[in-house]
Amino acid sequence: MDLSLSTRTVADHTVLQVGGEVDVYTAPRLRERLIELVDGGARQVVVDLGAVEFLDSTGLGVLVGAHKRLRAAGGTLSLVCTREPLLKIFRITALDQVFRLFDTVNSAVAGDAGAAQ
Amino acid sequence: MDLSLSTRTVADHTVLQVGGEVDVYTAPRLRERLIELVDGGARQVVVDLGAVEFLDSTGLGVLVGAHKRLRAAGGTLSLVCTREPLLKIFRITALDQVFRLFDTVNSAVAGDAGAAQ
Amino acid sequence: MPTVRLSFTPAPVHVRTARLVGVAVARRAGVAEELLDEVRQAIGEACSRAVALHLRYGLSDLVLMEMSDTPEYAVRVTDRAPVIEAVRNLPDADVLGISPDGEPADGLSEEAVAAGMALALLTALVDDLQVRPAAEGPGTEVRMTWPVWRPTR
Amino acid sequence: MPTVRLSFTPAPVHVRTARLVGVAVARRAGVAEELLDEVRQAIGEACSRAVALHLRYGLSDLVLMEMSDTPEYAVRVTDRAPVIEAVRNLPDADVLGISPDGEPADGLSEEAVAAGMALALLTALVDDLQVRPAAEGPGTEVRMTWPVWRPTR
Ligand SMILES: Nc1ncnc2c1ncn2[C@@H]1O[C@H](COP(=O)(O)OP(=O)(O)O)[C@@H](O)[C@H]1O
Ligand SMILES: Nc1ncnc2c1ncn2[C@@H]1O[C@H](COP(=O)(O)OP(=O)(O)O)[C@@H](O)[C@H]1O
Repeated sequence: MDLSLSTRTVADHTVLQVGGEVDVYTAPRLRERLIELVDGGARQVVVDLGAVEFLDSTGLGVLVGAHKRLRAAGGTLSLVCTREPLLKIFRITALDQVFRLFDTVNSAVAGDAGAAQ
Repeated sequence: MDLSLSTRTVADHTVLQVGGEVDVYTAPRLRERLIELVDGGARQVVVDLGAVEFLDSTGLGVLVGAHKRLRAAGGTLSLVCTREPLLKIFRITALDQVFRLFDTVNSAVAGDAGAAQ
Repeated sequence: MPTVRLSFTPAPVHVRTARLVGVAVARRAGVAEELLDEVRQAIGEACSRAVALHLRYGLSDLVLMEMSDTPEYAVRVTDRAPVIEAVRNLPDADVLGISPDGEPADGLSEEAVAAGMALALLTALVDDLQVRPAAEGPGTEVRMTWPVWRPTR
Repeated sequence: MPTVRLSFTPAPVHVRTARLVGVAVARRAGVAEELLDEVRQAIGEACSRAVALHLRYGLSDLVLMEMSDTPEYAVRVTDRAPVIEAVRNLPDADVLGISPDGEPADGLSEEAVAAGMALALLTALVDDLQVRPAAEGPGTEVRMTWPVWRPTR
């Protein structure tokens, strides 16, 4: 239920695996971690939301912020997300047009045509 | 989480298996069922609390009521209970001295020396 | 000032909500995991006692549960029933209704047995239990505290 | 009169308690299981919006969430922030901050983006949403309802 964050490297991508509830209480920790990654030089970032149980607008704001930060630095942010309730939130907020959404970490890393949307 | 009740017969005993939370909200249903059983002629009654997640004083009151009702009718009430948090509640309220507590339905039916206390 | 305050109509179903809230706030306040079963039980007993009193007196007033998490986890449950009842219900051997031969006294109703058990459980489970007249108006408040563990960060 | 009322200090951690309570009361009121995710999300958005407003204005007043279950499940979240803010935050394309090429407007802070998303989610998830000045004093109330299913017994 609480936030879990773990980072690994796959090919030239930094994969941040997120679990639990990303909400007004935990979003600051997600923001911090994403800023650390970009400050540390990560440019191809994949955020794996596969284990996220709840995501609120504060969490969406943090993801949008990371997207902008990476774009400004010449990088990209990709999201991995398959759970229908989460996809619905991206659709409602039109963020499915902003983010590159993938079914799996591998397809996100490959940047291939396997996008969920 | 809600109350579940199911009845079966083992040898000459009526076994009532109780699951979920027995509290001020659900205890009336447990009372009703126990009265039905006694009214229906059951005299050797075993209440299996193995799947009970929570038991409050209202539930204890219902069990004491059933115990008295059965005693008055010449029957017995036995309880099956192994979970430590529940046993603690019986100890605190001194009801471990009132009820016949057993580890398993079989030992309760046998009425043997396998009592938990 | 309480951190979280829950008021509910005196219906048994809402005692479940009170237990849920009381344990969630306790966990977030830093009460040790192994104490949470006792917190759940004690809050359940205090709230079902308050609901039972309101129902007995036909009071539709809300039951109030207040939680604060500094310096320790404190829960206060306030009912609006005449105070005499609360005092009469203070735990003693009679109310517990267990006779010397280990049998529940025959004259007691299930409700009276349950009320005795509730207070036996409260006094046993809560180290720091206070029962006293409510600060304002009729009613009784049951106050309980548990230690919290604060990570040093 | 509300069935259950929850008040909490304007801290992010308590929004989790509010979601928990809101969903538990909804379930017990008879809201369909498949609507509970939406109830959780909408209550979370309404409460985190209220907490954010209190924090921005330095208000220590409690945020109030009231739930009633007759004739339908109704939730009202009341904040105490100046009303002008609430009105400015009503959803429109600008606040949502998505430009025609599908990129979030550059000038917007994360907080502003989140506020826009919160209102987009509320309007999309709640069929019957009302946002209006609080009945008394400063502040805004967000009112949401969901149908309940009552077993015929
Ligand atoms: N149960 C609680 N009730 C009230 N405040 C809490 C509770 N748990 C944590 N806090 C406070 O919330 C703030 C943020 O908590 P923290 O664990 O630092 O989260 P983060 O790492 O996201 O900043 C801290 O000031 C902390 O003391
Ligand atoms: N979520 C709820 N909020 C308020 N009252 C409820 C709720 N759920 C059930 N009730 C009411 O509580 C009473 C008891 O519920 P019921 O399902 O009949 O339990 P029981 O079978 O134990 O009597 C009924 O009047 C019912 O309408």
